[in-house]
Amino acid sequence: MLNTDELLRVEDLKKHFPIKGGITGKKTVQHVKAVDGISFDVKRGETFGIVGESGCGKSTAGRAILRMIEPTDGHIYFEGKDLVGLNKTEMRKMRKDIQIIFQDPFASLNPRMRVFDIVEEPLINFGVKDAKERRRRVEEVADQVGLTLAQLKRLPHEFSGGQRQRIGIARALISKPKLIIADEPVSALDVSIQSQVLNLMKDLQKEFGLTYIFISHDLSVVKHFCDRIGVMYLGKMVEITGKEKLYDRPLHPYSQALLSALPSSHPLQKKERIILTGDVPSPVHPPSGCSFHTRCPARMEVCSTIEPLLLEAESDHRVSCLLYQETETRTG
Amino acid sequence: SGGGSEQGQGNTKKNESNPVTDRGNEIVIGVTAEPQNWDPIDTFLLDWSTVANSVFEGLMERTLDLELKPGLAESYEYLDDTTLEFKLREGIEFHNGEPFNAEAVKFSFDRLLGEEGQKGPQYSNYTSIDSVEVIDDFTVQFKLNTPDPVLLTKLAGYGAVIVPPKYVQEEGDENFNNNPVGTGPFKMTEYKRDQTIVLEKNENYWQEGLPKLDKVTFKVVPEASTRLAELQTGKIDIMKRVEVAQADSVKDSGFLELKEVGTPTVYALRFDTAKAPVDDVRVRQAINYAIDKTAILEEIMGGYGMPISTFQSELSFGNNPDLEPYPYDPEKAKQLLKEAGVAEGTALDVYIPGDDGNFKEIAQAVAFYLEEAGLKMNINSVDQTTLISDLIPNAEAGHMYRMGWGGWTLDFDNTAYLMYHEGEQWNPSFKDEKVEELLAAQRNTVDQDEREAIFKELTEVLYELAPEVNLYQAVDLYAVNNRVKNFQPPHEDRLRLEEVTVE
Amino acid sequence: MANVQSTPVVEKQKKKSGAVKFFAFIRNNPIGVLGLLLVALSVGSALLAPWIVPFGPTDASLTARLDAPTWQDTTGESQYFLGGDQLGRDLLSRIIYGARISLMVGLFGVLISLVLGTILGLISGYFGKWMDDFIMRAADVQLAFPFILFAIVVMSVLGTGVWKIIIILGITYWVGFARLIRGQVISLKEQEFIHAAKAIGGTNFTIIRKHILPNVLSSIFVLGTMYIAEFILLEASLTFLGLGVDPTIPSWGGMLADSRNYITSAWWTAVFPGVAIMLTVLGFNLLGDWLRDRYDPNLKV
Amino acid sequence: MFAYIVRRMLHMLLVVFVISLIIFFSIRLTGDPVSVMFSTGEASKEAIEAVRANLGLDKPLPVQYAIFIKGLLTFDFGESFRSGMPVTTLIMERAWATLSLALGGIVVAILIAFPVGILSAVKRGSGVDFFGRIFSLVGISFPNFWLGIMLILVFAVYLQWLPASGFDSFQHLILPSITLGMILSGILARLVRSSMLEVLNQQYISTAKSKGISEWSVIMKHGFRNALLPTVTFLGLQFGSLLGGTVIVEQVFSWPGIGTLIIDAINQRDYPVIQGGVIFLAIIMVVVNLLVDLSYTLIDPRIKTGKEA
Amino acid sequence: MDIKLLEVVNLKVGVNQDNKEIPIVNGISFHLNKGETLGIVGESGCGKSMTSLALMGLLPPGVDWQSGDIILEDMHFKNFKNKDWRSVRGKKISMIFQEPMSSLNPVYTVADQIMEIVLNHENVSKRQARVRALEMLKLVGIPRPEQVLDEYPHQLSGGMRQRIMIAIALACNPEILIADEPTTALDVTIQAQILELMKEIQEKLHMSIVLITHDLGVVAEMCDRVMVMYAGEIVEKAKVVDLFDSPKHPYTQGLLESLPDINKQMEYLSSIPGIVPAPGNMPIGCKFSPRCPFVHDRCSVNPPLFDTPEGTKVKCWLYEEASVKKEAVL
Ligand SMILES: Nc1ncnc2c1ncn2[C@@H]1O[C@H](COP(=O)(O)OP(=O)(O)OP(=O)(O)O)[C@@H](O)[C@H]1O
Ligand SMILES: Nc1ncnc2c1ncn2[C@@H]1O[C@H](COP(=O)(O)OP(=O)(O)OP(=O)(O)O)[C@@H](O)[C@H]1O
Ligand SMILES: [Mg+2]
Ligand SMILES: [Mg+2]
Ligand code: NI
Repeated sequence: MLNTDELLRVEDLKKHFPIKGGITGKKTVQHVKAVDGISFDVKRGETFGIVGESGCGKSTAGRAILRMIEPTDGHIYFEGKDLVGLNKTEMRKMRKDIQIIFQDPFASLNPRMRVFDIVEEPLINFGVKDAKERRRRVEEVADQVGLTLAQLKRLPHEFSGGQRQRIGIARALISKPKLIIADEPVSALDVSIQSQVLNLMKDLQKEFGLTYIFISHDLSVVKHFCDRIGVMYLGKMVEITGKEKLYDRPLHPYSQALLSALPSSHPLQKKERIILTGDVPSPVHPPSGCSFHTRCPARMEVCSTIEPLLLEAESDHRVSCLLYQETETRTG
Repeated sequence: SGGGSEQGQGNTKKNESNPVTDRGNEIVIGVTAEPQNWDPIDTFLLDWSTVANSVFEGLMERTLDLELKPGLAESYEYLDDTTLEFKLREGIEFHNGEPFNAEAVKFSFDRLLGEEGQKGPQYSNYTSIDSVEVIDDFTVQFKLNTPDPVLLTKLAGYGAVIVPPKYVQEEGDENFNNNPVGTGPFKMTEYKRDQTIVLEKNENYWQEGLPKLDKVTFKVVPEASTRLAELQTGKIDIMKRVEVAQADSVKDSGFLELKEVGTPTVYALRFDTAKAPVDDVRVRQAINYAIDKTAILEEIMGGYGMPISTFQSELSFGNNPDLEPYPYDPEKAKQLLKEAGVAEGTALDVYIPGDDGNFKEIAQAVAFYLEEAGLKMNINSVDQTTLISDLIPNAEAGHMYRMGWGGWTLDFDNTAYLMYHEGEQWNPSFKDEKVEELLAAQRNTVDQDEREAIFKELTEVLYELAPEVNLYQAVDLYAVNNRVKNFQPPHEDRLRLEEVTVE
Repeated sequence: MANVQSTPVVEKQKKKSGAVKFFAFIRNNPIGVLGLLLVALSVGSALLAPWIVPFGPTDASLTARLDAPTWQDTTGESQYFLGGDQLGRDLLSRIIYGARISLMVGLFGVLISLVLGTILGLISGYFGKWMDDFIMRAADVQLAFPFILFAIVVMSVLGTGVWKIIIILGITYWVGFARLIRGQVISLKEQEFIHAAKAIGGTNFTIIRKHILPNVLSSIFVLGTMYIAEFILLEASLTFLGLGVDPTIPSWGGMLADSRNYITSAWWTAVFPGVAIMLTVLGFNLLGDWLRDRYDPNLKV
Repeated sequence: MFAYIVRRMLHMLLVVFVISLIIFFSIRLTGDPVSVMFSTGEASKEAIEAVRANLGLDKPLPVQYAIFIKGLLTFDFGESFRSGMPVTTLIMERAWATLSLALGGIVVAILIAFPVGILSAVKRGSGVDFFGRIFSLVGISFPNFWLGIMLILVFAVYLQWLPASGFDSFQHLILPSITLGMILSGILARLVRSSMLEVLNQQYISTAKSKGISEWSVIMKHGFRNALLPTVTFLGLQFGSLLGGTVIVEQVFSWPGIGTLIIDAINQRDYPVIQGGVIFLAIIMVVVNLLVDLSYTLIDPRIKTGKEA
Repeated sequence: MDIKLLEVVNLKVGVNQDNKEIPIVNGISFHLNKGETLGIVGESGCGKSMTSLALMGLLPPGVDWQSGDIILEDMHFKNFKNKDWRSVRGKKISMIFQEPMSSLNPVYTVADQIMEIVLNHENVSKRQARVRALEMLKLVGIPRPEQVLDEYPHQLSGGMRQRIMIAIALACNPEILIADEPTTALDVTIQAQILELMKEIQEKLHMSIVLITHDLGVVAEMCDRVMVMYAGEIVEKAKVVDLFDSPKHPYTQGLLESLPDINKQMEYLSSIPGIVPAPGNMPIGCKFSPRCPFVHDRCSVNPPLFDTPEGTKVKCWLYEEASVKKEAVL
């Protein structure tokens, strides 16, 4: 049952942010269903991509896995161990193995700490007592991400976005994690810099056998970087499959629209566009049934009442859409 | 010598024109505070009497020269040690038209001594009165439960003024608090709490031709510098409580006059005689010798104050004019301190109220003199109320503290008893058998000559024991606009305005 | 995508002579320089008082009472440059010494309120929940409680003196720091580098100490400077109400409060201490304002 | 929205309750009102005890507190020890004076601070900015009693333009309002300046400019309106504390306000008045803050208080 | 077709620091034809926004117009006073910004904000202005426009806000619309909606658009001609097809290659080493030389724009020989 290949398995993960109200201000009156029951697994050494529009819950999912925000429900098995059951201290130790890289290279580094201290900090937290050892490892990792020793003495504001992102990567890497969650690591960077960072991450993956969860809203970057991809919409996973399948033959209407919305890479290559109407609904009041039905060009009558499940539509290709599901089996 | 003050006093009165031009037969008086409540039995404040003295009258009255004479009474007579009979004046009316008669007197005292009065602070002064009996419409008798040598004085006091029975009963207490009615030369026609009090002429006043003013307005201005500003701009005619520091400004002005008057209030630095080293009488005397009180009076007080030898004013019955204040003799002081074995640089804690600017200066001067004598003085300025209600009674006010004493009965008994009798509120530590003996003796007689003799002895004993550094008898300063005539400042805040006229 | 902050214009650092830099600094920061100068003046007076005063600050001489300033004097007797006070002490010397009390009240008062407020603000902002509720309600209560009354209560329990004033100011004004810091912590908490600190296994304590505190320090510092100014004035006000320090110790507040009745007869006794307070307070305010502009432009009041 | 108001009311009750506890017990640490009563009229120890009993001060403290709270529930703060007047009457008599002074101070502060702050922000870094800032800082660098006395000297004594003290007419309001307003204006001008600077950097200011409307219109209509929010918060907070915190100004100008009432009461240890006054101010303060919060909805449509987390 | 509407001549914009001019936009020249869409691409900080703000006379305080001119019809912007600018802004040239979330004033309703520009430029009554506002909302495809008129910006989504911005910009029928990264902050599906809308409206109203973006995909989609900016200078001007088919400047080439292509799969992306230089810290000579794979001696001198036979203009010595003629450099 335990797949040795499998590093992480997320089961029915939920994160509902309470909206407080009422007379005392303590009562929860509503929930933002930021992540509403997602399941997927990540294999050792692969890169699992999560794409979706802003606010669909990508970051929340990433953070919930690290338990930086407490999941409302669900299980997160890391190497077979359920992270949800761990107490605070155990979880803190666990973070040695799971690390995260953030989107904003400007906000994710403490502006008042020197680069050396930033990169060194995880070692202190994870109990490396020997200062010399720490220095050695900081210098080692700095070298790996392409920072010079002289740069280690500087403050973050003296660096450009790409360099800052390298610092963030170094910080994540120093504790020798097995899994790195990269939350839009290149969204804030210019194209010319973006490719530098992506290349670096690829190198490191090869060198250390890292596993990535790569969160992004940029479909071309995800295609370039990931092995398998999950598409999220309004807190739910709507499609999970390998990248070839997704890009060649997306099944979910949302995935299809997303792909078609991508600007073409050449002026003469005119695409047939699926322009979605309307905006993403609020996660406080997600539509009934299939949450995409309000914008879906292939909407059927049942879509507004029956909630599709994420089921295998073909081998290694799961999709949550009633177009591919026998609704009768569901209603019973 | 002082350049500043002398410059000021250059006796060149400025030729300013009087800013008061259009005020008629009325005056405005700037006062520091008002009592909030005009009911005579509820008050103990000098500020009450400043105004209410023109509204209310008692059976006895005290003239501006502090002489006792019948007021609403025509005459009085001690029938025996414990019975006092008054004949009342006839034909007097309260401001509301009610007649003044024996019933009113009885009512007033029943009220003072009854439930209502017992809640207030005045009651305790009159406990020697057992009852008041109406003999006829204009004759009353006071029955006493014990001989009371100062009763007549007290009958000229606040609590003993006569109030209109019907008005008080019908209109209720709260109304009376705000709209007092008496028999005095002026009636109160307007009262805005903490702002203004307006008195208007009582047309039916029993003394022919009085009062001469039509209207008197009291304006409450607590801050002295503001009060002076009001005076200088002609917004007020008479300023009560001129600070010594302001005296020169007043004297410089072309249209103001400074009036000074001695008060029964005396100031001293009292010793806590239980605390070393001031438990040693030699040390207390030494400190008395070390301080140049004359210089303090002259320089800091600008001469506005009078020296005292014991803790009472020259107005007080029992004052001993033969005693000279301790002279300034630093050599003697040092010698006494040496005898007492007080080390050079010994520190004394002194507590003074923080809101008395004059006394702060005095305390600093005292500190300066003590330093010359080899003592160090730490001045603690504290909230006045804390000092009086908490620190002094609990003997927590250091080695010395400022004590001011009104002595309004003008009889040393009141002061001496409360200051030197063991166990009294403001006497946490002083104790002397001879003093106790003398205090008891003077209370056991109504013979004033005998009492005077006892007081003479008492003052001599106290002089030697030096339970305080007696500093001075206060002088009240009033500033008066030239247009006001016949204004004579009172010794004890009770303004008399019926003779006052304006130009 | 790219939503990168524009890189600030950095002039290539060439070696410039010290003097040039110095004057450039003055030209670019007139407010700060003026503030620094004024603060330096009063701090200098406080530190060097014993060596620079022309007379002893407590040397009374009743004969020199209210002597006019030498340059105003017509009698030729006055030897005091700024005149003599009510006890004939040299006003200038007292003003110089007075800096000590004012600065002491300012600095130590701020220190106490700063430490107290910072700790409570950090707890309140970082941990939130009931601790936040509790601390913020306490702040409400503190704010609604009249300061003067509080001062009188404390003084009658603890007695008076400079240190009591300092304590009173310290424990009244923690609210300002606590609220400021709480607000900042709450927004800092959502910053990515704090999330990052958690992700790399930091304990709450490390996160507060290493990541939060250093980032609120500049606002603390700015508010501190402004409070120093305010405390100096409050000491004067307490003295005005008769709750000040020992009158023999020269303090500006005391001098002002005691001299207000001499304003018309000996103006110098009221004006010079007032000017001393004003300049010092202005100095701290300017400094605070400048620091705020420089380090913490978002700080409100 | 309704729930929010109710919640705030509950907070308010809690704060008021805690204050009642603190005030009640702390003033009893500061000395005895009865000995204060007699400190000028002399009395024996027995007399003092008798009066104490009459005022109910001989009862155990918890009993006294219970009586006090019971009165509080019906807005009956008892009667003043000093004057025997109901505390509620004393407070209400002064409410208007206090209110007008606080308002006067705020108006003066606004008149000074808004132009200075706005100009400073718009002309940032210029001479106008420099002098505007210095000016507003000078305003808060005076001890207020000193400023008040100086104003009296200049405007009442030398120039004789305005009355020095009292509470009769609009003219009487001017000097105390200036004294109060000067101090407030320093802080307010700073606040207006920094809020304006922040707002003027916003994208929508560029949008407004790109419409081709006049500079003034951009600054006032788009800039100032948005900078108003922090300003109103500040003024609201200040208004609350101004009501009670004007003691010194009241003292200097003989202004019959609540601050003076409380201070006098403190000096007399007039417990019921202290208690009543402090609690009254606390209530006002909390209510004003609530009103300020509610007024946000008028200024800023984004804020829906009801949805506040 | 090619009627020149707007001409920018050697525009220089920069900051003055310690009496030294630090250029941000360093002497660029270009023109805009009627009805065309001109794209400006370049990395963050290269001066795209400054260029567009200069066109509006909205340079931020501290950033000065140092030299050069902008000519629209017979107006020379260089000589403009405040009043002249105001008559151009919103009337002749309109602008929409990158952040739809913050470019609308939060305290006024949608109607207020659209009417403001109409009332400012046209002599119409409030009622008429409101009617116009409603028309504009319909034009930009806002659902239930009547209600939205009286709503506040915070009640609308990002996409709707950007539509409203467009409505404001177009309310007075300007000849030129400057769109500074109009879709950068939006999601792909919304971006597609907005780009579609802009195309439609351009067709309807025949205006010229200056489209600023860092996304080459958007350029490919929208533009007729493109200028590539690097470090305050124009390094390449070309027809959009030419640019994608045969990019000339090494920077343009690098840029195109470093884009992950959804149609291709490769192990590594090619990338341009190094970082964009900051103003005030510019390399001498060709600004791109430190990052250029073809750098050689000539590059220590800043090259002029060379015309290539294809009609592209490119600022690189590599094209010196091939160039037909040089564009004058000042
Ligand atoms: N702390 C929070 N409290 C309440 N709601 C939250 C919180 N954090 C996120 N949300 C909401 O949860 C939803 C998902 O947010 P999340 O940040 O995970 O989206 P995302 O997919 O990462 O979007 P983006 O691409 O913009 O980063 C959003 O609607 C957001 O408003
Ligand atoms: N107000 C300012 N004062 C001084 N320099 C500025 C100012 N605003 C921007 N700059 C500088 O001008 C340069 C160009 O900025 P600009 O905003 O035009 O870049 P951009 O190409 O629009 O970048 P982005 O893609 O990030 O919007 C940047 O290096 C920036 O640091
Ligand atoms: Mg995210
Ligand atoms: Mg830009
Ligand atoms: Ni992007």
